[in-house]
Amino acid sequence: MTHWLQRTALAGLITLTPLAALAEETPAKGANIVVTYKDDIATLDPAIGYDWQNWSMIKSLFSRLMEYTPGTADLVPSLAESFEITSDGLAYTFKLRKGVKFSNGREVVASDVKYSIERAVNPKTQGPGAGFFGAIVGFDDLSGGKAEGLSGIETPDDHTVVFKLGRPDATFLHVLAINFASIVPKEVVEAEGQDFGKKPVGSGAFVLKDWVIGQKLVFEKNPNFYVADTPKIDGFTVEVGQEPLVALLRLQQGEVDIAGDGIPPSKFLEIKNGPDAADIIVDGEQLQTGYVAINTRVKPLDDVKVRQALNMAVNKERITRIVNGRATPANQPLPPLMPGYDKDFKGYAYDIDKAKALLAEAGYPDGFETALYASSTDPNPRIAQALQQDFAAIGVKAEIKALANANVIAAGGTEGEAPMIWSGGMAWIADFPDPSNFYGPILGCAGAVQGGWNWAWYCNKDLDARAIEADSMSDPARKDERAKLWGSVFTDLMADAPWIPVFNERRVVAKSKRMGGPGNIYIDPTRVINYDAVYVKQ
Amino acid sequence: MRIVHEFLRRPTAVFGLAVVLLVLIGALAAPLVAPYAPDEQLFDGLTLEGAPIGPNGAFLLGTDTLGRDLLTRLLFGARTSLIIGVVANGTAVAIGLGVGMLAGYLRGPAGNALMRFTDLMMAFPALLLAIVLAALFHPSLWIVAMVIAMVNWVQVARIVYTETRGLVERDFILAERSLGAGHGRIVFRHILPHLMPTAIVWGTLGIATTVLLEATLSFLGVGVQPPEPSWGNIIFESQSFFTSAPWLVVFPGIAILLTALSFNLVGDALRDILDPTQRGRM
Amino acid sequence: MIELILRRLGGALMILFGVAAITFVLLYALPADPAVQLAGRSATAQTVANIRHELGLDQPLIVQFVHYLGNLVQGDLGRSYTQKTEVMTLILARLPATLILMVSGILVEVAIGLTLGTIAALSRGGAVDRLVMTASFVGVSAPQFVVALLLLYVFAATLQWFPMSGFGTVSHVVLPALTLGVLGAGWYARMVRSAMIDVLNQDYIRTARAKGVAERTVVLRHAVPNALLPIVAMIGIDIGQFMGGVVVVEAVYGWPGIGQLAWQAIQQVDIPIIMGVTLISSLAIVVGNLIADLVAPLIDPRIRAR
Amino acid sequence: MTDASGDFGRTDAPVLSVDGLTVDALTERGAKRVLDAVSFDLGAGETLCLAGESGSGKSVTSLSVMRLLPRASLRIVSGSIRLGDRDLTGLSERTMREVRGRDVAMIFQEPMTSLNPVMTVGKQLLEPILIHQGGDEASARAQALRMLEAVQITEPVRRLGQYPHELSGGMRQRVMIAMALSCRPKVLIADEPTTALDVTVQAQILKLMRELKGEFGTSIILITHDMGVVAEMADRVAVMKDGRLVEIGSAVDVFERPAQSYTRELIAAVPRIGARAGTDGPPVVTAAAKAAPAAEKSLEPVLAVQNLTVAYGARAGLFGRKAGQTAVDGVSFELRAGRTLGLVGESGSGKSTTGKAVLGLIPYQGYVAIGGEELMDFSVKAMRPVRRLAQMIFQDPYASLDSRMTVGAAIAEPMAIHGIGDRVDRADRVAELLRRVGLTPDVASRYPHEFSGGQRQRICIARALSLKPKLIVADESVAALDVSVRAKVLDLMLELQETEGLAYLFISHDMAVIERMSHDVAVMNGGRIVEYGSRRAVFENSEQDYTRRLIAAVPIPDPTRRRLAMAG
Repeated sequence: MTHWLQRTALAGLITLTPLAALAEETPAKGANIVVTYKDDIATLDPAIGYDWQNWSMIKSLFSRLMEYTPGTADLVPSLAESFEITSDGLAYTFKLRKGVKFSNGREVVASDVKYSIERAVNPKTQGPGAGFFGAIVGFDDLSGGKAEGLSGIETPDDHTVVFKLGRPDATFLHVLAINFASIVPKEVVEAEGQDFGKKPVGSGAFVLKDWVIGQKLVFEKNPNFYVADTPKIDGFTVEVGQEPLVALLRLQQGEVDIAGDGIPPSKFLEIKNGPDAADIIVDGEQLQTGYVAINTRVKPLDDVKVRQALNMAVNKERITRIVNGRATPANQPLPPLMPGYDKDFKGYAYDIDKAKALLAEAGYPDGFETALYASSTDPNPRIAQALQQDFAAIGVKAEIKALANANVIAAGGTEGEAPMIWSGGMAWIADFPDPSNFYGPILGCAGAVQGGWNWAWYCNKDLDARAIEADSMSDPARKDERAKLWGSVFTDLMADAPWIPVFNERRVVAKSKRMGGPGNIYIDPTRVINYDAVYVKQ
Repeated sequence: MRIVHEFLRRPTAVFGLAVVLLVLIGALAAPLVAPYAPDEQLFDGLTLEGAPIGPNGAFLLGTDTLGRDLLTRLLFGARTSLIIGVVANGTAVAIGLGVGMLAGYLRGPAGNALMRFTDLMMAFPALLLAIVLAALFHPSLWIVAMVIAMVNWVQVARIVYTETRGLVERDFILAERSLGAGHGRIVFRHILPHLMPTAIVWGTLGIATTVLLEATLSFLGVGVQPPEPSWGNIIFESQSFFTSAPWLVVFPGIAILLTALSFNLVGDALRDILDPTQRGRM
Repeated sequence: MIELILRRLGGALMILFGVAAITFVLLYALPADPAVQLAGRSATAQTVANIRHELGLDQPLIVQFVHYLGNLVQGDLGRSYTQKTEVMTLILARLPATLILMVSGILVEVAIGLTLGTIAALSRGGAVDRLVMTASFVGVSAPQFVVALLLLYVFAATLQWFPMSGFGTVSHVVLPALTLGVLGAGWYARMVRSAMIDVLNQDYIRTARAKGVAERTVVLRHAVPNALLPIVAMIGIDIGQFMGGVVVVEAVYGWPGIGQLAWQAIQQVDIPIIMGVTLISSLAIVVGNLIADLVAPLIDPRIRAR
Repeated sequence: MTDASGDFGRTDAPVLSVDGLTVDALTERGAKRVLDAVSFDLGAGETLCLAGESGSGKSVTSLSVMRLLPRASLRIVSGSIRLGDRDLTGLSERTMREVRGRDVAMIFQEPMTSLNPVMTVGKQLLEPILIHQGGDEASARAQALRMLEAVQITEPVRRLGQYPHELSGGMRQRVMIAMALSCRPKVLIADEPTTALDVTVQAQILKLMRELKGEFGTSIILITHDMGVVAEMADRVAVMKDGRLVEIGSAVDVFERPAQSYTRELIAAVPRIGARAGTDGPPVVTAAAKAAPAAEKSLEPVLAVQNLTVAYGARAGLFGRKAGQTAVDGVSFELRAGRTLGLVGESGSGKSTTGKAVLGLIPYQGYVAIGGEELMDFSVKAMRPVRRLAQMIFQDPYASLDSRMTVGAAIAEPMAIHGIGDRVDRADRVAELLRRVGLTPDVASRYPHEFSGGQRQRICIARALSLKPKLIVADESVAALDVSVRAKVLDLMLELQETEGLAYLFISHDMAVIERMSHDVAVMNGGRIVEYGSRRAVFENSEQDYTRRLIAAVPIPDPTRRRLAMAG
């Protein structure tokens, strides 16, 4: 048996070398910062939390076997000291770091890893992330209620965990880095039951000190965190119920350090053109694509020519203007930062005449009536109206249905219900930086089911086969080959035009002037805000 | 004639009526007088950075965040407000009149059951109920109107109930009964005409409440849906702009205020003139 | 008296049951399946089905309702779908803020309304009366969200007299309470005016004047206590109006009360929270009316006798 | 008018002197005179009665003296009101306040509403004492107590802590008097002080006022429409009509030698108790009936009532069934065609309830038969044939007409309900009925508010007659009318009885009216009939103390026969 062995004693990475350009900045000691959000923080239970507010907080409360280098999409071992993968890609063996303790003082051992993953999969947990672990042997039994645990996870000793997979999964290391794979202490979870999400206990960089419901959450540094010099602040307070606009005004007055909801459209230009812009604004790309899903099973959208015509009808430049230029027009599902993105792909150019011609060819010279669903939170209704006007230019009358997210999601997951959906507000931000995460649930056949997220109800068996092939290339050496294969899946599917990729939204965060560090720790591609890495300038 | 005369003697009522007529004409003539199409996203309606443009020669009241002419949208929004005001409130008054009159006339277990039901509806926080209802059914103009009617009839029912109870106790109803008049005759020939002033007054005053409620629902995003313009959803779409583009909040806000105020003034004057219990007072 | 209270309590319970039943039927007629949203975008159909099962959403409606009522009797409002926390905990945590807001709002409107209404009644038919009455209509006709935004813009953003948002100090409550109170003050002014006019026309006021009682004493000692009765009844009803206004005001001012909670829950279709907030609001209304019923005899000895 | 004021010789200077008092009402169409140059003097210790029908200006006069006219609508334009050497019309509000309650005090018609319902009796009594005499609360309290004793209230100490609603009407009026006299005013103005009270209570209050007048040396201006009260109380009488004082003089002079025809009519119209003594039945008014006295037409009663019981407020409560109050308790009587049964009693005696019950307008227990048919159930349909036989006339004619219906439609309404005749027939019948009750047919298109009270009651009678009923229940049908109008309506009713052979169940609290109208009388008290017999027997040889007291309490419009004075 030949083992492909990867020893990763990447001490350098774990101690987080500051980027050279900012080397002269020294983090101030003992700093506490204030972060604001409009909505309540839902839960801090890592098996359940799945929105962009609590995502980064959970990241910082818990540790996982794998982690990303701050500000990048580079995977590194974290709670694991090292790991081995068999050449067939079906078994992963992790050696745990010794002496890591939960905030209640108990050491983290291998059985905690097994328990945590099983808990994420167990239907009783009602966790949304169960599906990520589908490759592990025994998954179907556990999620179907036929077993209590995952037979594919073994713990030969307290510091060794072995995962057995039923099929090769090139994304498995990413899966172990997402929140759902966070390690939780069994005894605390069982004691707290469903309240664990309000009283979380983990082994991450921070500890939750206090939670005043509807007002604030207080996080404090974990003094025993196993990564040296991390975190760089003594704590942070998350204030909720803050209107973005108000938060921003307070930020300008120095009362707030990070406005979590970003900069509201109305304030954006004022701040961008203001004198403090460079100090306050962090603007960067994220793994996001805003698209219109065109339901391939609803007449007349089932005609590929119609879908192509709609693609050509959208004036993406104008829509990016409506969001004040905080996005880049897109032509394919994958965002530019994602491995596999095809720079040379041109997609459908804005061409009304050609769109009309295609419509006529399809038998709709005078257009038709249809509906466009969208989230009811700003700016999505406005974008939907811009799209509506674009469609109207080629004779397609789309009625706008701006609904609460839940209702849009429900409509999208019901066959034949929503002809078109603008994804904004529920947009696809990658769980982890791998193209496969952009395919299965939202474009693959598996997602085109009742309650699924493939709102285009697009199912192409050939592409599905190629996707499986690509995901089986778990050998890191074939990384580039795999990316290329994935890229072709996405560009090829554009021939069927199940989506109108509209733009890749950039994330714009406002931070107070005293906050230091590179921009990408405020718009971390895997964390949103990387609380472990941010610091206050001295 | 007396009504017209007394009405015209009140400056506030005349002012109210004038504004109501103005809004009505604006709404009816919107396609003729509006400078642009209501949902036309004008290319020069946004700055190059995508910001709305303040009031100027081309756009008298400025543009909104999609580059549409605000004046045009306000004019078309008046249609929404008036349609909802009249339809929703009309329905509410009709339901309230029916339930209140029936409960007040029947009394006994049936009347009690009806009033317990209105009590129940009273115990719902009205706006919250409207929000829930509007969020449940995909909101559209008519759904919003019906939601508002569902919420607003209760008040009318209570007032009509009290009044009917009073009427039933009055001697002339007793006289009718002693003459052998049937229920239908008493209710429709004798009670209903006496409730008409109340119905007219609420038909007017209620429009003010309805316009406000519609605006509030739209402001919360569960009312009339874009691109259909409504004064509430114009503010909803641009509320975060109120520091950088205050005209987007101020002008629709004034429109709502003036319209609601005017219906209130007209309704109040009508109440003074029509309500016999108030008549003796001054 | 005790019988009256018991009867009122019984009625209140019936009303709450009705509210629970109606809300339940409404909410479960919802087109949105909360399980789908909870399961998130990467979920498999199996995960969705599991979540549905765990939430009990796959049971018949009536079973769910009976179950819900059973829990309700024990003070259990269920758990939030999204926050996984007991709804009771969430509401209790936010209730004080809403109560503070409501009490200050009621104080504002009663204070303004009582003063203006009395002044208008005393100068009845005169210029002051007409001015006050027109002003009260402006107050009544002003959309709360516009008033809120304008107050925020003028007094917080521009003049910076008050904080823009938040909770904790007295200065935080000023603008939200004003916003809530302005609308009510208009109604109160009108109510107080007509009640005062009614009372001032009563024989006993003439009696007092015939005794040589000074006008100030006539108004304050003889008229106001009698005019207060309809006002007390109105405060009870008012709580219902307030529960609605609270949603708007809390949204604009970032006030951490149950209005905000309800609004978030509605957007996330978090049914247990919506149910809980609706029930609590109805409870507040019912209790408000109950208090009004119980306070009335303190003011009016005639009711005490009954 | 000037000669009317000063010709009555008096020895001492008047306490109050009103001269040329003129008051305008401010209406939308300009000023309207409501009081026109009224002049009179009030001597020390004198009782001056201001008499007159509604709208004559009595109350405006008294409010002018108090300077309590509603400022926005009524204004004194000229004249003076001299109290001693001060002209009240020229005083500032502040000075006037000192006069009110101390020099001039006032009591009002409605003792129910004239006391502040949310203040204790004691507090209200203390108020004028503290305002005008100062001193501490204890001494004021002592004085208040003395005043309550003076007005002969039982348990005066307890009363101080009670609220007005806990007292009876008579007690409240005593409290009012105590309050008014507490500062020993020179003048007491009593505006219809006994109108709202039962006749026996009225007698007590009038007696009290007479006694206190002497004790406190107060002059009284008594305002009343009741000539009986005038005769009982007045030293001098001033008769008012349409805002003018038409006659003033000593009580005996005015009653025995009225100078004005109006005064004569007024006195003549007052039914006097005992006027029908020695006769059976009411006077005959039509020529035909005079010629041929009515024979007993039938022995079959039009209305037979046995053991009628009505309970109010009974309902199933949370804590078991609650017994209601019994308003009518086991009442039995019968009434034959062409005859009148007078149902008399004080307020709360159950007489009105009885009237409504016999027409099936409220639920009852017991036996009621109209035209020999027992009323079995109360459904509209089952009752309809009975409705044709029996009709009702109410106390307030305005309230019993639908204000939104023309009087023609109102009179035609019963025919429409019972499907009698077509449009033209009904119009003819309406015209005939209007003529029958003394109105012209052209008024059919007008609305009730365009008529006077008497005319409205005629319209109600016309409506009741439209179905040619056998029985009419008249519930206080003339109580709301002025005396002169009242007499005419009563005459109309008598006339109709003679020509149509109607049977009346005539319900009234007014013994004199009952005496005039009835063949038989049933006296009710506490829901029971305490005495039942022919009018003559009941009025002349009553077996019951209660009835005798009722009769004795009725003031007689003849100053020479002041029984109250004798009683006092």
